[in-house]
Amino acid sequence: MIDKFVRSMAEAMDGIRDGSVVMIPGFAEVGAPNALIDGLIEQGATDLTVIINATGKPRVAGAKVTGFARLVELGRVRKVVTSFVRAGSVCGDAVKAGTVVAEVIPQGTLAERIRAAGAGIPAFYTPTGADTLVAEGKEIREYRGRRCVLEEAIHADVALVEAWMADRWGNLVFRGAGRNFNPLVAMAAELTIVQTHHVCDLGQMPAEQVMTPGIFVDRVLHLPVGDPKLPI
Amino acid sequence: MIDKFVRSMAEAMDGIRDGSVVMIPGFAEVGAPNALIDGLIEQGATDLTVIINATGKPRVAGAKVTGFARLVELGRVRKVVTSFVRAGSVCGDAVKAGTVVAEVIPQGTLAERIRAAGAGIPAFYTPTGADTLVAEGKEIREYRGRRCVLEEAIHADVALVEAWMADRWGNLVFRGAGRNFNPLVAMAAELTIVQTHHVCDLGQMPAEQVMTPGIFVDRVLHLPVGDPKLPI
Amino acid sequence: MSTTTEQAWKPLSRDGMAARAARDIPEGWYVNLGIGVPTLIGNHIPAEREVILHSENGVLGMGPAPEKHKENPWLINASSQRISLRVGASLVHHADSFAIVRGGHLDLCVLGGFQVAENGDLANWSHSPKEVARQIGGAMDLAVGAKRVWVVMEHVTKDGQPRLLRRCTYPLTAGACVTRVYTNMAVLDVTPAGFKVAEIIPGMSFSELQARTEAELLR
Amino acid sequence: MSTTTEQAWKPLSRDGMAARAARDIPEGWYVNLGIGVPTLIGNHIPAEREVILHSENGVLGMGPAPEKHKENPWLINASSQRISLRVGASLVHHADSFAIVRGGHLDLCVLGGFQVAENGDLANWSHSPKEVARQIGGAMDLAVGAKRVWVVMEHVTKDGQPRLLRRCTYPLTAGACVTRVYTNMAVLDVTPAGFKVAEIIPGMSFSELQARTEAELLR
Repeated sequence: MIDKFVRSMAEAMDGIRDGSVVMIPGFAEVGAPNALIDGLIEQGATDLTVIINATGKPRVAGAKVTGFARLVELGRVRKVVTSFVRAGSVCGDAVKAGTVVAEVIPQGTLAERIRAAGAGIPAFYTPTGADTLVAEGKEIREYRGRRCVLEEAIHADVALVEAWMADRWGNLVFRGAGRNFNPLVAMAAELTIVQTHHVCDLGQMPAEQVMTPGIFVDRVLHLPVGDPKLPI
Repeated sequence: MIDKFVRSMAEAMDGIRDGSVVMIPGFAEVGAPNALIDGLIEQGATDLTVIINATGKPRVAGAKVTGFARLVELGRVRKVVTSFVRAGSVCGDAVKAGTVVAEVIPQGTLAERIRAAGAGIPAFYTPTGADTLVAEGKEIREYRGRRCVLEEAIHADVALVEAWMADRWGNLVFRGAGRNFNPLVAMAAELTIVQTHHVCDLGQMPAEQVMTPGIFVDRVLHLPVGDPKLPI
Repeated sequence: MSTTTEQAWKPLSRDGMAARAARDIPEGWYVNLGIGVPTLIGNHIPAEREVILHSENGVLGMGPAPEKHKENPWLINASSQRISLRVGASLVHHADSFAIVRGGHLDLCVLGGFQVAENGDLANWSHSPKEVARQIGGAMDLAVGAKRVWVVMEHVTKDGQPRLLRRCTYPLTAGACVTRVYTNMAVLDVTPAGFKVAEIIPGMSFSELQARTEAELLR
Repeated sequence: MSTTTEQAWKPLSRDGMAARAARDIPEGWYVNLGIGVPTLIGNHIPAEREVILHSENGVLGMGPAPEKHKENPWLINASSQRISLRVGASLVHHADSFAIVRGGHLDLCVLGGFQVAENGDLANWSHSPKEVARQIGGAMDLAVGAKRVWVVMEHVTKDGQPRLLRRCTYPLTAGACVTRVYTNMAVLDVTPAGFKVAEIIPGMSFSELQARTEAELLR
């Protein structure tokens, strides 16, 4: 019997190595696998390259640093690939100090490069960014009269995913805007680890409504962590 | 009030010009917009390039020629882009006779080239077909030690779509394996025309379960045509 | 210019600019509203006018801001604000959401701007190539992908420097993409010949507008 | 070879080949079964062994052929046969279905073959570059994309010509992709040194197998 559920955070995080490329989805707090990020902090892997859109807001005096920002603060991140680095955020400060390297790219290009890895497309052309700094050092070719940049797939060793519901085959559904990067990173990593709010029996998800088929999922941890926090 | 429903086949087919590129989804009879193909036959546009995976089975003596095969038989198709041309089918005979030009490509490449058009990707690399006849005349580049072919997006003037349910904004759901190429062609054409088995009020489709958002749809015709026929 | 002339006009407020742009969005358009003033446009589209708002994080059919006790913690927009869904809305993942943007399916996106050049070049994400904080987000995708790109911004900077230029001095978001600009002083179309003034706020003259604009304006 | 030697062995039937291949597929694998004999493999995987079958037309988790009156006209496989869904199945569109194939997510695909070369080259879609009927389907995607590619085919053609060759003479489906071959006479692994015989049908000798094979076989 296939059973992708793991019973502990330690089991979920088992084997993540120093130097790994880790994908972290989420848009603000919605769809962010925060419990798994805490697990990764605990697990200890360092020298990480993190593919993440939500690198965090500016520091708020007195507020506890959590999630990805905490991973950065602990010096565990070597490089970040994102569409946003905010001045005054923990990540922004680390980039400014030179302790983290940032590759900042358009958000749609980020999403498409992750999907490309999952879909077996090593590279593609896009007009996005063609006339800008993000095209520097990249190949340019014209299609239909528009300059296009050649962009490569982004593969990961590990993807952390937040689902609303999961079954023992690893079939997933997401809630509301919590879908965002979750189905994409699940496809693009060697090892896909899921935290899920709810668990259901096999067959309770109608076949048409499965959003991420279990083939993309390796481990599932049941963690009913509650709703995303309000944005400040 | 947005209302994408049209009241007649004539209205659905209005403006399709000779020389158009037309996408027709479906896998065997499942998810095939057969009523709209009949409408196109009636409408009269000719010299068509048709992007279609299901080019048809070998002729059966005495059986009526319908659907795409009928369009070919009437001499309305100039070129077909597909993954399959069967010997002894109407399309196969036309290709053999030289009246139809066939571009036969891998099925996954066909699907991805259609999606690429819909997603604004003018071209991408894929290892599929790299060592084969389908790579002839195409650019080859190596990624991760594998030879890859450069493939371009396929755009269409018109897409014919078969949906299970539609609302007045053109939001669609598909049934069972009837999804296949339908959501892809809907994204890749200038004009997307839908035949739907069922109609629902706006809001009856849960937002998470919409399979093709209405932004990809121009016209919807309500045609409760019944289940797909059994394969012979 | 005399003091009395100066007092003859009053630049539009942020809400005033948003309301002005909202007037020009017809029913049936699919529209993405960028962060800042563009987001305010949503408040000025009457509910009975069906304009379908897209948000980069996978939402098509955003409704107005929810009432305090009716907030759904799973629904936010690209500005991380709580939102509601319109009846008829749909939710997709990030690649599908950007397929909508990049595939040319949006009728319009409205973006904020630092600078717009007379050929339609847009700069709205960085003040210098050396800047550490880089906030591209979805702006480059939207500027390249939407059928029309409108920019809403103050006509001049806080220091009085013009933003409508012959050529942008900040790093570009995309080249030759802007089709129309709404400022707190005027509405301008980007034409092959340059900025063409479509409207000036009451009491301001063409020459007063030109005085606040580096690029040469067309009537 | 004498007549009595010839009678000492009996090649496997189509079902026999399918059953033999089925034995080697462990629980938990995601598998695509090609048209023809590979499709028969599904009938030989016990229901209690959870092997998840993929079909190119967007089905993950195919079940056995449905009973006559329980057919669902909306469910077919890539061979256009009516199918059932296993509990736990999911349905996706064609690009997502081929993302599963091309993204390297399938543990195995089993394909039919015309010819396999000792370096793993596969020819299974055309007998000549000049052939009008071209039936590529998903074979090239599967051959390139799956983690393992097994081929199930008769050891020789109807005319007795070998199919396991030094080099394929028909147009290729993909280069160096096949990892294992199940014929009606043997099971062979494709190794860097060539075909290595893992198993021969009862009563057949290595030299008898070699006599029916163009490529040099390794013990």
